[in-house]
Amino acid sequence: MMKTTALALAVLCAAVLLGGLLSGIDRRLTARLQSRQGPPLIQPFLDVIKLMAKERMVTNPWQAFSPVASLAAAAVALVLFALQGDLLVILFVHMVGGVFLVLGAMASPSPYSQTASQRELWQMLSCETLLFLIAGALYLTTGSFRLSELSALPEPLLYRLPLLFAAFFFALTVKMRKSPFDLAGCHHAHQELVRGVFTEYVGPYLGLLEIAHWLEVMLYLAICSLFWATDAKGMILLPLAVFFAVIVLDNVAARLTWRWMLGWGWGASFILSAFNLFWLKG
Amino acid sequence: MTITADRIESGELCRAVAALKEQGCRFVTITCVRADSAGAELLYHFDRELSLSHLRLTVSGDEVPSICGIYASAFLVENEIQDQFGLRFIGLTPDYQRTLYLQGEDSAPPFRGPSGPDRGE
Amino acid sequence: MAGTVIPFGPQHPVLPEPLHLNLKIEDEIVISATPAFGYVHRGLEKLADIRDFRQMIQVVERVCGICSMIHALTYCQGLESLMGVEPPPRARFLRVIWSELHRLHSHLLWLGLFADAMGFESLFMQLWKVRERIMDMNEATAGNRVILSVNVIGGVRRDLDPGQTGWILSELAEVEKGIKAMGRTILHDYTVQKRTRGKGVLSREQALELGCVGPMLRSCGVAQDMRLLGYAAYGELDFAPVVERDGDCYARCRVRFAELGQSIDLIRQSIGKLPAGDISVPVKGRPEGEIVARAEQPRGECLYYIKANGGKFLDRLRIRTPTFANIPALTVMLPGIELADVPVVLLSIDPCVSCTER
Amino acid sequence: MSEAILVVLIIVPFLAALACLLIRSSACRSFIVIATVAGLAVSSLLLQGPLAPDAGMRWAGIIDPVITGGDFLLLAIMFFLGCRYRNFLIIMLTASQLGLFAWLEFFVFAEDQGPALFAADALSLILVRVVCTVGGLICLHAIPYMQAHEQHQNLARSRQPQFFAVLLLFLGAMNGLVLTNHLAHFYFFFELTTLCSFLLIAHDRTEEAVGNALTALWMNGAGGLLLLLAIWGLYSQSAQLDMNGLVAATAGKPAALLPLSLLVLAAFTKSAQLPWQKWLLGAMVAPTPTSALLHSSTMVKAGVYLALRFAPAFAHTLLAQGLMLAGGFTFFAAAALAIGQRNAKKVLAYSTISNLGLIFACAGIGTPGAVAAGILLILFHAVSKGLLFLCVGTAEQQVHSRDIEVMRGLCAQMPFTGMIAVLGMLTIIVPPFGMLLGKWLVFEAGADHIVFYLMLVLGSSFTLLYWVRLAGTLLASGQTTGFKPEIKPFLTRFPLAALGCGAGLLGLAAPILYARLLVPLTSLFPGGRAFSAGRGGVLTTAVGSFPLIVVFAVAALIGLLALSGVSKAMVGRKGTAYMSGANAGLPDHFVGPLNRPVRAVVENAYLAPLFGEERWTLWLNLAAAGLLLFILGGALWK
Amino acid sequence: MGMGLIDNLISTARRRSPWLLHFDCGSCNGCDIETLACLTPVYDVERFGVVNVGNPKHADILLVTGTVNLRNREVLAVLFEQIPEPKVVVAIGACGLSGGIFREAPNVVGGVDKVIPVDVYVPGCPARPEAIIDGVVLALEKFREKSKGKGEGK
Repeated sequence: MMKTTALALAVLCAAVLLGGLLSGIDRRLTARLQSRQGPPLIQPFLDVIKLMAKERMVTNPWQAFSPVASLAAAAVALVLFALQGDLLVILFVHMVGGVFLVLGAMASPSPYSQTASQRELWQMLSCETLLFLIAGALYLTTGSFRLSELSALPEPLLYRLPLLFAAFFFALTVKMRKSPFDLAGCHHAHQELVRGVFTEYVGPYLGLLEIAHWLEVMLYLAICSLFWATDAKGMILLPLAVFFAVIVLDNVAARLTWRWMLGWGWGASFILSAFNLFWLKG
Repeated sequence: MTITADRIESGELCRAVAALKEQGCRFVTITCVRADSAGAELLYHFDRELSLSHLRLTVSGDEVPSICGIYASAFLVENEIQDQFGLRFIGLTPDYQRTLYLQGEDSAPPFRGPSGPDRGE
Repeated sequence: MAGTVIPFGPQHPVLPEPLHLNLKIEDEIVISATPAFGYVHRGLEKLADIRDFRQMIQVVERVCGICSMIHALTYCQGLESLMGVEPPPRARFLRVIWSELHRLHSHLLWLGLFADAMGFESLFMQLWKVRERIMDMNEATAGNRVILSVNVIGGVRRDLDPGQTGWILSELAEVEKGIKAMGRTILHDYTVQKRTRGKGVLSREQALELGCVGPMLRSCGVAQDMRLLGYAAYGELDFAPVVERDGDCYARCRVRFAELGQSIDLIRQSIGKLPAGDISVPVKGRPEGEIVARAEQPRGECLYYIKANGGKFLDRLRIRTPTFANIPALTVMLPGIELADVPVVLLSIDPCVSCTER
Repeated sequence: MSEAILVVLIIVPFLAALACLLIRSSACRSFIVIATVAGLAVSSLLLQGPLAPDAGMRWAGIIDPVITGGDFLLLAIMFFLGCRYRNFLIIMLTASQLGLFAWLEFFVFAEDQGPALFAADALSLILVRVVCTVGGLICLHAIPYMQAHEQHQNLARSRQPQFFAVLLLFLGAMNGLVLTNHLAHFYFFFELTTLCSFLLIAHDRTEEAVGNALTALWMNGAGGLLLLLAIWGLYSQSAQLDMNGLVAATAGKPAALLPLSLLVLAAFTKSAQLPWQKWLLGAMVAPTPTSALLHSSTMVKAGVYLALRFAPAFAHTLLAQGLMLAGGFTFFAAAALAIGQRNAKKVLAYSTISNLGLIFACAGIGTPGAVAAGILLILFHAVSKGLLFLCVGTAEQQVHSRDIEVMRGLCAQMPFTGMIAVLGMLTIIVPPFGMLLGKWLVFEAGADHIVFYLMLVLGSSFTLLYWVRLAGTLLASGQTTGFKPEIKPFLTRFPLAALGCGAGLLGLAAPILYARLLVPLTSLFPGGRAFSAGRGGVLTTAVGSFPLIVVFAVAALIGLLALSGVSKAMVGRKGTAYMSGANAGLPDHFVGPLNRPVRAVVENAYLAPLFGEERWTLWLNLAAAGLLLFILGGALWK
Repeated sequence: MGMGLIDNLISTARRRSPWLLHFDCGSCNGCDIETLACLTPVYDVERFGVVNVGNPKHADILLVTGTVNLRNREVLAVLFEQIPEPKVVVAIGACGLSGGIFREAPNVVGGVDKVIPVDVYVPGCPARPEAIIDGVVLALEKFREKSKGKGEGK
């Protein structure tokens, strides 16, 4: 029990540090791609510390409730992942984060935050379905939803799930709120919904959500590593490669509309994944 | 030097404007100038193939017929003149009721009344 | 069903300037868009009552920072004809150079903001990086990056020496290279096309009826360009208006993008033909009478009505800016598009609220 | 002991119903209802399974003729109703039932049949408790509700006696339905619920109400006919009417598949599965207690009960596959239709249909894990859905609309009801609450079948979407005007609070239920996988595990933490909403054109072209009908 | 000691993570485009952690350009009120300082400080990007003064 708790804490600390750092790398890399120098790598941490020390201000008490729940959900999901738990349970727990993010955003009278929460719902729909299909693929290959079974596979999952992997890339782009799918909120404010679902979260609440976002991205990258779970090197390199690919895509694409995301993006991803599953089953 | 413009009465304004539209003129804008007496003078500018033609209308009272029905794009400039000169355009849609730039009826039209540095303030 | 009502502006990150749109939308499709103005209104024209006709040059330069030089140019040209003054040839060519530099910087600025409106941040950054070269040229030749105070009645105030013209030519080559590099993305990228093609479509007839001017009108297939009037030295230069037919945001983008090349070309021609001589003529007396002056700004036809009575102060100065003429088109283009496209369509008219409201 | 309890559970509601009908004093009626509900709830909790094989046999001599007589009476009443409303379908269906039943009763069924009259396995026990507690709470809630309801109607003579009589009768019928082990008796109770539902739906006597009630009557009449045909078929297979015996006797018999498939189809109509959903959607016109009762604890649960009860008989056949697919399809399709709804009650209705589809699918999968999931889902769904219906009903009486957009900001207007409603919605979509636990079990059990898994994934994502949207809408900062403080009678608040607690905490009991009640079911399903509720409250299946207690504890901790954060936030400066800087003083207004304040409104995106029922119902029904044919065909194939 | 460390950390973070809200309060666009130019590759203020958030609720520094007029005065006040503490206001350009060349125009109220308290004034017509960056840096120093004794934004 003690060991588990210690492991959980260690995983969380590592994930926060790594997640923040990745966010720093993201900003720096984006800046380089835009011919700029960009902020220092620790900038995300400075941002969060600053946010935590800002004034608390809410238009509806739920805005104070939601970030805590959202962050906690991401943290629990990540810990369960580290403990090699049931992928389905991890995904269910992870969903809670999105649910509360939307609830908090809808609680505000601001039309921007509310409109964005509608879009966030479509985004959630897109991401969650694809993740559950990955869980299904995991089951079909290993006969179990437990992550612990994966390392016993003879070859990386990627070989058998190329189409699903492509769909996952789509989901990751949506989740990381990167162009062309930074629809319901993104890291810079230049979009028609201001900062989307984050518009109304002030100071510490935004800070908590920022950390929650780091953790969620870490979880996604961890899920990405499942595609190459047979080899430690692959488990690190594959997520990193995908991460950089997302950032590059962010910088070579305009934002598309949520109708496009739902119709072409998600529709194609879902069909590809389903096809992959049938193929897997043989 | 003055601009050569056809003088018209407010009653025949709409007909004259409609006729210009028939000829394929692009509506450019309306200029409002204070006349020497209490009234104002409206200059309607039209363009065809880079050459301008003008209509001149002298307003004695407060009310002018709107040409929004003929050129819908005139709504902006007519609202502007309502704000600046306190005229009223009859049939204007959408009518901002002197709130296009100003805060409504309680703020006075700035171009009404005498002009010049000694005449202002 | 009531649908959704969103206040779009006055303060909004995609709007560089305060403008308000009362948007009624349903499932993120715009049903109606009612604009509200007055957030940048200053009442500039009224300043003619207390600033004399020469001081007004500085005021009209500040109608709008993006096309300041051309405002002053239109105003000065109006007064010049009113007072019967003919500016020397060198001044006329210099005016073209600065006008076209202005157009370059304005179009690059617009392309950047347009890219940003559709969420293409890196394109925005690259375009503005190129634009900084123009700003440097502005600063080196006119002493200010944004507001180029070079026009006076009867000519210009500053001259270009051969070193400067040579430097401008070499800088322009760099700018041209930068623009070409981005052309592929701007004109052929899938996501950009997805966001601009078929959005905010105006037919040729609609555009004329709504009184559109400048690139708005040219993107609908009308070859209307005030430079064809031949003011300054345009009559002696070789150019043809850029015309597109589709009348959508993509066509507007193409027009403005092509005009970048046209401006560079016009500057090169002007530098090539730049005659020697004075840059201004002395002007005496006071203006009297009334006149309408027009010039082509980056956003289109700009119209000045000047009425003077022979005194120090003008009787009436009226400025009809191109954005003012293009705004009515918004009321037609906005309904029916997606909320996400509102910034794109809104920016496609290249709004300058500061011009519009003065 | 258990016989006495059986009497209380089945007979007392009938007597109480009679009393309600006769005594017109409202105080007396309230007392009768409260006493009956309390008695039922206590007895249902006291009832222990399994019953002795001879439970109730002593009165078999009385029960049998009474029920047979009752059957004829019921069918006669329905026939009369069909004639009165000139509904040809109803006349035809009842007439054929009448004929068939008479023929079966007098010529086919052997007189000396002596099946065990009552049985109470895990399934029956859970359902009885659900009927008595959740159904009971709904009856309590109905007391103040109906008073308010009638105040609007200006009736010359209160129609509450009939209403409560039918309500209690319904509870009795449901108790009988789930406890009886005699298939012919089951048919009686089945038909009784049909009639009760007709009376409840038609209660307001508006044209729409009567029309919808008639739809319900003919559809369920068709279900009754199918059931009767199934009974005939099953009887001809093994010459008995003992339900448990029939299950054992028909298991693995290809010839029994046809009657079994008819049975499943009958269950589908009762549970309003696609393409039979119309009657349940129409039932929404009735006063809310009716909808709550029909949707959560009774009526529709009769169908899934029937399917689950007979699941061992057709486990792992093509019929089961068809059932799984049809259930999965309904789960997905009804969830999709729910997204397009802006009528709160209809969202709840589609959600019910969708969840019942999931339970049917469980019966179709037929592994112990799946069946356990199905039974747990019945329980959790009843509690959560009952709660939500009561909340929406309470809200409807305050805001006088069922439109979700009108309910926007309900939590500000009605903090108690609103918050409980949000809690209820969260219990459906968020772990560690019960519904999600059940869904997790279904995922684990259904992952072998890709098509089903795809439907499951889509369906549960859609479910998440419409619930979050509805919850968020209720939570939104509401209109500032027209604020009335929420003052509700105790009988309104108590059922809400009780169901709220139940929905929140019942999930915790899942491991115990799982270990005590559901594991014994394993033996009925050959080839099932091992599953267990292990140490530390970890639910384990062969393919995964759910650390329930830990997640619950963490969730509770986080909830408290977040609440303390809320209390901190309440102290600080209250912010105004971002309106592009154009705020006009009031929380949701901005300064619009003409300098006038405009209210900023946001409506949810219901995406009618993508999820609208007008557009899709026909196609979805056709697809569902195709799947039903597949079920029938699957039965004929072997 | 521990508290001192945390205070230091917060103070550092504040100075190294200034998020801007830029509001055009009736400017001629000159100062606006120069403010925007600060974000672009040549000036790249993100090097210092500056982000243009475009939303008062996330901002630390309010950059105001232009003369205030009767209509946008209300907007300016609302935006200022919506920024959570600690916050700093920077007025940019001659117009933001005093109304500039427009101060006698009929619909002009005057400088930004007629409506909200201004901490830093950046002169120029228009203010150059370097001057604006300098103004932001000065504003950061104001944070150090403001955080003293104020702690967690009370």
